Formats: sequence, structure tokens, C-alpha cells
Amino acid sequence: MSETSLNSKGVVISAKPNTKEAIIGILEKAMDKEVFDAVLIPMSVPAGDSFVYVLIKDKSLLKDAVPLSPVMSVQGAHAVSSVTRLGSGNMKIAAVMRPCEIRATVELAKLGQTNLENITLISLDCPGVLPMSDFLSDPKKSMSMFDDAVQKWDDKIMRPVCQICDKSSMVAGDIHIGTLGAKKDTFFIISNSQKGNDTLDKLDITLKDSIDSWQAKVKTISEEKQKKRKKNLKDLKSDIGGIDNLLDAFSQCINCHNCMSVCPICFCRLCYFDSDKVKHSSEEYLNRAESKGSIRFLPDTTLFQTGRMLHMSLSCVSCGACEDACPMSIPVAQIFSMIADETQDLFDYVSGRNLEEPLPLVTYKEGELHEVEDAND
Amino acid sequence: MERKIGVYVCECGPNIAEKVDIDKVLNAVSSLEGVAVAEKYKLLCSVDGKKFLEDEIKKHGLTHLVVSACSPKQHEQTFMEVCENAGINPYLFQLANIREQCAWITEDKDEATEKAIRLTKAAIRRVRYHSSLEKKEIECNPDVLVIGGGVAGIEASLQLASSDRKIYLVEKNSSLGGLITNFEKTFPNMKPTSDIIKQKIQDIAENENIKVFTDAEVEEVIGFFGNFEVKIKKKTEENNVVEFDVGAVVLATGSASFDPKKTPGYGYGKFDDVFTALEFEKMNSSGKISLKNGKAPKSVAIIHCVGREEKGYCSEICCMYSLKFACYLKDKIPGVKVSHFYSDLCIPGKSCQKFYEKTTEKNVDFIRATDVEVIKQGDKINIKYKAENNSKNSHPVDMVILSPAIEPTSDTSRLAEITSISQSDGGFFAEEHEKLGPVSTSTDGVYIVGCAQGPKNISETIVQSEAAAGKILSSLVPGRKIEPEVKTSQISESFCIGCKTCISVCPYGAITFDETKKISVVNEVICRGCGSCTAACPSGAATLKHFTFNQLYQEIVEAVQ
Amino acid sequence: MKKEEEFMPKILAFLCNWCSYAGADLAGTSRLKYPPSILPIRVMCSSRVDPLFIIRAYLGGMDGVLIAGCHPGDCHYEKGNYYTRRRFAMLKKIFDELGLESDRLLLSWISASEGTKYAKVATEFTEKIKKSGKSPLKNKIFL
Amino acid sequence: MKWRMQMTKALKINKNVDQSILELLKFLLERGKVKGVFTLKKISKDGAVAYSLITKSDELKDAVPLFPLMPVNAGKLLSRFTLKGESTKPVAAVVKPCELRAFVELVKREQGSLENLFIISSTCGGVYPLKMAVDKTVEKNLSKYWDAVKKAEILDELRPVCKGCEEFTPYTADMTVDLIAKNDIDKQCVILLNTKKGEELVKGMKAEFLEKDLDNGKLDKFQSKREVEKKKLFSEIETKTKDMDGLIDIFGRCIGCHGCMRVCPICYCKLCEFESPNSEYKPPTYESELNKRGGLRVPPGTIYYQLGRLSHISISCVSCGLCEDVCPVDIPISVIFKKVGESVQKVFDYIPGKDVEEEIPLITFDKDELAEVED
Repeated sequence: MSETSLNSKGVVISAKPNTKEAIIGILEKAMDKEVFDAVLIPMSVPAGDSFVYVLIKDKSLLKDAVPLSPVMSVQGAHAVSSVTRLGSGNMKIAAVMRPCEIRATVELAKLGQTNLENITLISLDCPGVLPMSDFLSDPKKSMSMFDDAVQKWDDKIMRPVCQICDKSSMVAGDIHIGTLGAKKDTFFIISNSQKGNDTLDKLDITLKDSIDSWQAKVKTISEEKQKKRKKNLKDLKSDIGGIDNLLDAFSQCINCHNCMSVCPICFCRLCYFDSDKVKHSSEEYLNRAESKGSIRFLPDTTLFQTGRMLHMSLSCVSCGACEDACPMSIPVAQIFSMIADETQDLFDYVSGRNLEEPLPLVTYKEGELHEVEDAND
Repeated sequence: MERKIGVYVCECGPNIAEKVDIDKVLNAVSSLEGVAVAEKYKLLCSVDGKKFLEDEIKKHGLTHLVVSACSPKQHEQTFMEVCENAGINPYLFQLANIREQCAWITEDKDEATEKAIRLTKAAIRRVRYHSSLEKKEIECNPDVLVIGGGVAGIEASLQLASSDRKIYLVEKNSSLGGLITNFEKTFPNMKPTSDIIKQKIQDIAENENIKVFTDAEVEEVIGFFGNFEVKIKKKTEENNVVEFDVGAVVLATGSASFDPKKTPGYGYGKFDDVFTALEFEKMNSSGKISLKNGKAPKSVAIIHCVGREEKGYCSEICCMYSLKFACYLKDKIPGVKVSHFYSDLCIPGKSCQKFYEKTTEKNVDFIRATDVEVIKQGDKINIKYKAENNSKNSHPVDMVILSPAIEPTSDTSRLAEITSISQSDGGFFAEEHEKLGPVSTSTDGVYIVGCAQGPKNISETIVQSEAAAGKILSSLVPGRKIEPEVKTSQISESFCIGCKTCISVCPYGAITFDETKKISVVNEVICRGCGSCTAACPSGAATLKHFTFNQLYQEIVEAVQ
Repeated sequence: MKKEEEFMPKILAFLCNWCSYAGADLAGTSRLKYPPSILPIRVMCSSRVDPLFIIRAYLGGMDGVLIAGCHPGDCHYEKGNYYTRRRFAMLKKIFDELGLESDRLLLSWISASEGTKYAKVATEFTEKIKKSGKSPLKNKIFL
Repeated sequence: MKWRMQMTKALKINKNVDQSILELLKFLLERGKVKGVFTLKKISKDGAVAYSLITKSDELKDAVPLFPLMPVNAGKLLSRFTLKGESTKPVAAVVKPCELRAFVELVKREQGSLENLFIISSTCGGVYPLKMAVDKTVEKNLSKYWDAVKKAEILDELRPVCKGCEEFTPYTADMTVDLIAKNDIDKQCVILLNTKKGEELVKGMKAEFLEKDLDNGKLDKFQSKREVEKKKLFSEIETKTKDMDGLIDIFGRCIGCHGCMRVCPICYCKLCEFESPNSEYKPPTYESELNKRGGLRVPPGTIYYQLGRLSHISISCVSCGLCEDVCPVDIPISVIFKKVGESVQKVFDYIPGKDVEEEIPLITFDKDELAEVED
């Protein structure tokens, strides 16, 4: 289901000495040629126990960059937003991120939270990421495990929501690096926009090769994943469906709102559910308690969760950041993915697929959605 | 709107030009974002210089002005006026100090130039975030709060009250007049007190420009000269808080006297027939001077300087009223023996000496004594003392009158706090300057008169009241305009969480709490713009105009580069 | 040029308008000499200096930060500098506990008439910072 | 010793502590002495525990007042409960000492009111970390926990800062349940009535009334054990708190979720300074930073956030440890904040939450103090 819109042509690049270094080589070249003034890319932190986005201007730092990090500490869209929300600035920046991060970036552009004017979005085929907690339990070991998994393109050790991600090769940015379906020691570079084409031109990279093998491989993988996704989410639905199950699902929630604050789509400066609107008088709390004999305090956990679905499910990219950040290990990402699939299908919308696609709730079609109307009208 | 910043570097004759490579500075800044023009000039604060700036602003249609020259304490005002004349808001201007804190203190020209560039860049970056501020003008309030309804307060009130100046006279007791109302006569001329005070109290009552509050205490005075907000509490009534505004405050709270119980040697409180001066005054005014047993005393000892050592100052008037007591006694009890026990006699001024001589003629003994002690022997009181010749003597009497030191009233510190003025060693209100500012205080618009400032006799008190009145009349002219601070703090309603931290750290009580909205609110007429609240506010709800987070931050960022 | 090699610290100086800034001006009018290291930021009162400014300056790579105000008791706003002192004491303690160089921060009381003191403080603090060397934070990436 | 109370009225119930507290709460609700009880309660079939506001006594059956878990700092919740004005009806709240201290700090900041609240607290053996609630292993370890409490020992499984907590006795509670070093809590429960309020409340209850005091000797010993643990905790982060590189090591993996701030009982701002426009970098700032450093982590401000939050709350930090429990990347925040907090508080000789009348040090001053920090 992954469509490379602009052209179905790409170019085969030699992955010598390995894919990572080849990619970095290209980025270095691009900086030499001043195609980019800076590169936004994951980098290992000094303690070596995580990877965070670093905006690199000094080319020599690139060698420590890790295009495909084993964990998602900060959702890339947050990084792009931080750099461009207040203006495109004067630097031409390449942002190397996972497809879901780029899709979130595109959603945020629609919401005025990113400015893509000077940004070139570069995505990679994504094998998923490790659950943060697993990774932290033994970073070194985890890294080698991750590398194996990438070799075998095996997602068993990845986060649940990654295991059912059917958009892990979706090209939503300007340039995509395809490792799937490529011959040994090569990978594909695919352009997805005029900006992508121009960039590659400046780097004397001509899109001369076919990318059929990549597309074929991507197709099979995403179809498998789609099946698995449908099944898992169906099971999940039966598990948490119904108000009692839903309440139980969130019974451990401690209202820390980590899920909200790491969510790339939740961009509000002050969340509605942290605002005065959800603060009540003791009288009201007591009345509520008296009507039931007892209320959980704070109440409204479910209001927060469902309200957040309302606010962001149409743009949710199932990146899994929320689940990683939940101290109570509630399967938030899976629950939200489930809802997102439903709501986005409703408008035949895929979050972050295309910058030109308007957000479903800021547009409408004359003859749509009769199914939700009263038949008698 | 697009910013057009004009940057002008002043050579200040040789002062800056010799130490700073001004062309280098201009080069460094001319291409910065928003800079429309960067020029130098020989002396910007000169008439021609100001004209030049004004023309430039108009010519280039500048929106913001940066001047690199001397200290803002020198010419900030000058150039702000230029801005006004040229039609841009004077707060869209920033002055970089490249003279006092750059050219003049740096040996090396390159270093001075480098620093000048930094400071100019910082000023440019800062000015980008400036916003227009509007001057406020309020009319000064000519009314006056007088605290204390004794001679001092009454005199001040009468001097000040007029059709265009209302006086609020606040007395903590139930009636006006103060201490003096206890006295039958006043020294040195032994005229009846009523001559002085009765009429004045009458005048107060009849003057519709004087509002009197008795049984009332001042709770709060916030603001500044020309604009104080006052809160008083009436002790007797129900909803008892009254609020009004005044332009000046006169503290005329009078004095109390030292408690002789603190010096047990004088037997006060232990033996009958040992009285304090005030008790004796009252007894005398009541018409009958008598002992506990109802008989008139045959011999009386008056002991001076009670508490002088403890207090550490001479109360000036005790000696004189002690003489007055001798006269009372001699006039009313034929043949009564009166003896003064003193260590030094204080007989100041042109008329007191005569009074002293007159009194001695009434054969009153003056015994210079130390180590004075009052003991009981049988039914008599015995004064033991050491005479000048160091001989230990004793002197039996029927009655003892103690002349205790004058000390500040109990509410002096509270009022000093409220009006934020300081207190002198003895605890009295401190004057601004012992000689040059005897009635004004460290707080502009707050004056002190009478014994509240230190021991005084009635005429000195009147002098001070008139002096304070004169100062107020000459400065607090009705209709006079005052300009409250423009660079005040403001608090964002949406971000304030109502923790009152700002209220605690505001030195002026300029922040109040809106109980319904549960947020802090700045009274911009009272705020003086120190910014303490802004730094203390944890949630960034408070900002200080013209020293906002961003303005300072941008200046810092440039410096940090 | 020789100056290139010699390390000239950059010191941010928050000066209160009424005392310390005037004191700094006086140092100038008296033609006293002190290093160009000091970059003055004028505030109306030292109590305007939000500790966060100091943290930012330090993290930003400033070699030193000076906060100067009226002597205790002489604050133009009566008591601002007492709060400044408390906030500074707290910040210093935080730095010490975390092993950050609190000796790069200095709180000094300088009156309008103490031009000489200002020049002295500026010179001595600069020397001290020279000894401590360049701020290690200038090249940190993971702040 | 700071927790030493002189002999005070006390209440003895001859049941194990859990039942005793429930009986007390039941009595309070049924006699109408309070209209609500605020306590921990099992709220789901799989035994999730959350603070609840209970108004009907039969709902108390699932209440677990002394459950060794702190899902949220109750101080923050009581603040939310009374934020818009004091409780309109009497409510009894069972909270842990650090939760009570946090609430008192919030009351000082006008973020709540103690009016109409009856605070029941206890000498506290600490809580298990939330991770154990996630793994559902708290139940399994309950007996182990209570054995440790009886023996006044410190379990290794406890929340890190609990292990080193020396403030395990409530300062301002109306009633204090005597737990630490009481080997008979299976059979009986002693509740000290520290205030007139407390005495009034239990009047008429069928129980033994006596004069009692905490066993200071045993508590002293317990404190020294805790002190040893605290030193251990601090020594673990010693290498990380010797310079900026240490800090970067420890905070480098921070993902900027600000969960520590959101759960912090002392962080009460509507909008956190570090999520406000003030903390955003404009393009020119990014450019100058990059020119200076060659590279910069994005979003930036990780260390700034931590130092800044310390400058905001360390004076009032009660070391409840929630910040660390919710940290998705297991940064030992609470230990660092405890270390810094204690030393900052020492400067002003201040114990947060000890006395509601005591002013927060940063909004007051002594004219003659702190000369040592001046030049």
C-alpha cells in the first residue's frame, strides 16, 4: 500500500563499506556541496545508553550519527518542530527520520507546527524500534540484537505497535532510502518530490534505476503486517471493548500525561486536560462521589484518554512514543492505533501521507457520511 | 510591520573616537537583520546632534533607534526626547554604553572596539523586542493624612486644611488633645493649658475640611508622594475599615513615658504615694493633691531623670515640668516642703532660666544626688542618696513624684513599617537629616512632627507642625501632575496560578489578590518597576515592562555569542 | 597579534541601575582601567535577575556571571537585594551539589560611589576566571 | 529528635492495622463525622490501586489505606480537591508523611486548604516502586513489607528515595498510626491523636483510649539505618554529580517528556516555564548555538530544564520519589533532587511541610544572613 507518488524511479547505491556509512558519506558530500547547512539525525548520547536527535553543522560530527537508531527517544517530528516552528530560518536542513516520524512531521506542517520550507525529509525503511525499557535494561546487548534483527528484517523483538506497522516503508518525505529488496551491499535512493529530485541533482545522483524489487518487497511486507494488524487490533478491541473493559484497561493510569507530552501530534502549549477546565470545586467532587458511593481521584481518566483520541486520532501515526513513555505500561499506542485506523478510514485519510491532503475536519464533501445520519432525513 | 532600525555611534568628541574604531563598529552592525542605517556623528547630545538624529529618523522612516554613546544615566532621557520629537515611541530606543563602561576603562583600542561591537550588537538585538509604552499622568492628591490628634497633629491639620485640601485626622484615643489635656498649666509661663488646646480642638470640629476619626488606627499606607492609598480601622464600629487616598502623610503620634517599674529602686508600684509625673498631673488637674490617706503631703520629693540611663538620652523637658510641679505644690499646699533630686538640670532656651529662678525663690530645695533609692520606713518614705560630697544621706518625705524619660509610643515601629520609614536609636521616627531635614523622612511625602520624632516641648512641637505644613503646601499643590512609573510589572491573567509569591516579595504592596479570579493583580500606579516579582514568579506570569524576559534574554544571547 | 593567544574571559555582569551601574559609570569617569571582559546588562534592581538567566548564561558558555547590586539596606527598592541574596545562595548551593563551577558566579554589592570597588571586582573576578580557564560548556552538544 | 512527640492521647484497636484503620474510617463515615474518606482503594478486578474519594461506608471494603504504593502524590490530589476553595464538607484523608508535607507546601502557596480536612498519617515504611504495580508483584510482597516494618528494616525493593528517607514521621497529621518497629501490628493498632481535632473526631468510638508516645529509641535506630541507606544512594550518583559531563551522562537520555514535572507535587504552575515560549529557541538562536558548538541536541534544553526545575522546587522538594518512578528512561532524578534539595533546604534551615505557618525561604529574608555568599 506504500505509494511512491512522484516517480517510480530510483537509483541503486553501493553500500560500501556498509549501508550506514554509505548514507553518512552521501550526507557529508551534501554538506561539502552546501546542499545542506545542517543535518538532523539521531546520535548516541555520551553515556551510550540512548540515541537523541542532533542538529549537526560541523560535518565531522556526522561520523557518530546513527540513521537507524534502535530506540525512539524523541519522536523526530518533535525535533523538526523545535527547529522550525518559529520560522524556517536560513539553514538548509536534511532531516533523516523514520517514516512514522516524517508522517507526523507532515501532519504538524498542516497544523502550522513545522515549517518545511528549508527542510528536506529523508526516510528509511524501518524495521521498528525496541521498547525503551528493554533497550535500557542492557543497551550494549540490545544494540547488537537490533543489528541482527535489521539484517534478518525480523520484528519479534520490536515494540508491539511496530510489529503491526504496515507503513514502515511509506514514503511521505522528499527522499527515501530503501534497503528492502536491494541486492547485496546496495540500497535504493528514491525521490518522492521535486525538492527530492533537485537535491539529488545537486549531488549528481541520477534516478536511472528501476525500484520494482523494492516496491515488490515492501508490498509483501506491508500486506503481511496489515493482516497481523487487523487481527491484533481486533483481539485488542474485544479485550478492551465495552466501558468496563475500557476502565480496566486504563485503571493503572496515574494521570502523568506522559503519553500526551511525547505524542508528536499533541502540540498544544497547554493541554485541555491540564487546564482549568478540568479543575473543579470540592463540592462538585463530593457530589460526584456521593452519586456513586466512591470515585477514583483524580476522576476523568477515561475522559482524558477518549478526549485525546478525539483530538489527535485522525493524525495519529502509530509511532508508539506514548506506549514507550507510559510508566504503567498501558498499551496506549495499540489502543490509539486501533482507534486511528477506524477514524482515518472514515474519511479515507492516511495521516502524513501527503502534505496536500487537508485534515479531515477542516474540509467536507457534499454527499458523504449519510450512514451516520438518521435514515428518515 | 517591518522593522527599520537606525544605529548611530557617537564619537563624543575624542572621548570615544580615540579609543574605539568606530568605522569597524559600523561595519560590524550595518548588515544585521533590520538595520536600515548605521552612521557616526561627532557629538549626538549636542543641539546639532539631536537635530541630526531627528532628521535621520524622519528621512529613513526609522521604527527603532539604537545609539552607541555614553551611559544611559547621562543621556537616555535626551535621546528618548529626540525619539518623541521625531514621532517614534521613546521606548523603541536603546542606548549602548560604549563610553563609561568601554572606551574609558579599556587600555587597548582593539579590545575596546571589540567590546563596543558586542554592546552595540546586544543593543540592536534587544531593541528588536522593545514595544511602545505610553506615559501615564495622574493629578497629585492634595489631601493629607495626619496620624495623631495631639497638639502636633491638631496644629498640622489646622495649618493644612483648606477648601481644596481635605485633611484626615486619625486619633487612636476616643478624643482629641493628647497628653496635654491632662495638664492644668504649661511651663514656663504657667498659663492654663486650656488657653492653648481648647480653642484649637474647637477649630478642628468646626472646620469642614478636616475629617476626624477617633478610636481609629491606620492599617495600611501604600503608594508614593502625591498618591498614597490609606486604609484605617475604627476600633468601635462594625464594618470598620475606611479607605481613602491622600498625597502626603504627617506622623504626629506623640510620645509615651518610661515605666518606672523597670527601675525598682524608686519604689514605684511597691509603695503608696510614689507617683509618676502623669499621675501627678492628673491628680493636680482633679483639684486635690493628697496622699493615700487623704491628707495633703507635708513634704514632697521630685526625682528627675528616671530611666535616663536606661534610655541613654536626656528627655529635655522633664526638668522643666518638674519645676512646674513644684509651683503647683507651693501654690496649693501652704508650707509644703519640695525637694528636687537631680543629677543634671536641663534648663534650655531664653525663658526657662527665669522660670527656674522664680521657682527657687519659692524656697524649693535642689539636691544634686546620685544612687537615689526610695525605701519605706514606718509610715514615711525615705529617700536614700549620695550627695555631691559623696556622703550617704537620707531624706524622709510623704510623697514622691518620679519624672520618667520620654519614649516612643508603642505603635511607633508598626507605623514606621507601614509608612516604610526608619527609626532612630531611641526608637523614635528617624528624620531625613538631623539638621537639614528635621521633619521629612526617608519616604518622600511622609513627615514627622512633635514628640514622635523625639522629646520636645509644646512650642518646639508647634514649630515642627508648621514646618511640615509649609513643606506640604509648597510641594503638594492642587492640580500638580505626577508621572507614575511607566516600566511597571504586569501579571498575565491566564498564566497566574495565584500562589501570591509576587505579593510577598513586592516592597510596595503594589500587588493585590483578586479573590474571585484567584490571581494577582498589579496596581500600576503604585508599582515602581523593580522586577522582583518577575524574577520570583515561577510560572512566568509576571513580566516587567521594558525589562521583559525576551528583551533581557536577547541582550544576553548576543553577549554570550 | 599577541592578544589572540591570551584568554580573555567573557563575563556577564547584571548591574542594578541605581548603585552598581552608577558605580561602573564612576569607574569610567574616573578613567580607572579594568579588563574588557565585563559585559554589562543593566537591570533596575538586582532582584530582577531571575536565577534562570544565570543558568542560561552559564550553559550558554559564559566564562563568568557577576550579579551586582546596592549594599544590603541601601536598595533603591528597599529590600530587593535581600531576595537576590537568597536566590543566589540557593543557586550556588545547587551548583555545588552538582559539581558545577559555582566559582564562576559572583554576587557583589557595589554602591554608586564605589567606582574603585567596581574596577577592583571586575579585575579580580576576571583574573580568577582566567585561572579557572575557558568555560567547558562552549562546545557541549548534549545540553 | 525531630519526631519526638510528648505523651499524647491515643487510641488502641485490638485488630490488625488494616482492619483497625478501616474500622476507624467506617466509624467516621457512619457517624457522619466526615462526609468523605480519601484513601487508596482497589479499583479494578486485576487489583489496580488508586486514590479514591469514598462517601459510602460499604465502599470501604476495597479500601487499602496503608497499601505500600504511591500511584500519585496525594498532596497534589488534596490540592486539586481544595484548589477552588476549602472542602465544603469534612473529609478524612489517609496519606503518607511526604504526601502531607507536599500538601502543606502547596497550602503555603495558596494551592489548597487544610480546612475541613482530617489528616490521618503514619510512621512510614516507604512504598514499592510503580514498576511493581505494573508487574503486579506488590500483593505478593505485602507480607514481606509488613515484616520489614515490624522489624524496622529497609527492604531493597523499596522506591530508592524511600530507602534513604529520614522524614518517615508526619509533622502535622491529626492522627498518626504507629507502625515502624511495632511487632504487634497484626493484633493491635495504636493511633496517636496529635490534635484536638483528632481527639474530637474519634470521640464515641468503641476502643481503648490511653496516653501514648512513639518509641523514640527505636525510631532513632531506624533513622540511622535510613541515613546509611541515604549515604549509599548519594554515593551511587557521586561520580555523576562532580561536573557537567557527569550531568550530561545522567540526563543525556532524558526524552523531555517532563513527566517528572507533571507528577511533582510541588510543580503547580498552570504552564511550566520550560514549556512556555521563553524556553523555545528561535531560528537565530539555533544558528548562533550551532556556530558555537558545531551541533546541538534537539529539542535542546535538557540540562537547562533540570537545573531550572531545581531552582524552582528544590527548596520545597519532599523527596516523594514519584518523578523517578514515572521517568520512562529510568533517570535517578529523585535521588539527585533529594541530594540538592536537602542541602538547599539546609542553607535556610528549612524542612518543607513541617509547619504551615513557616514562610517559604525565598519570599522572606533576614537582614543579616548569608554573608558567606557575598563577594
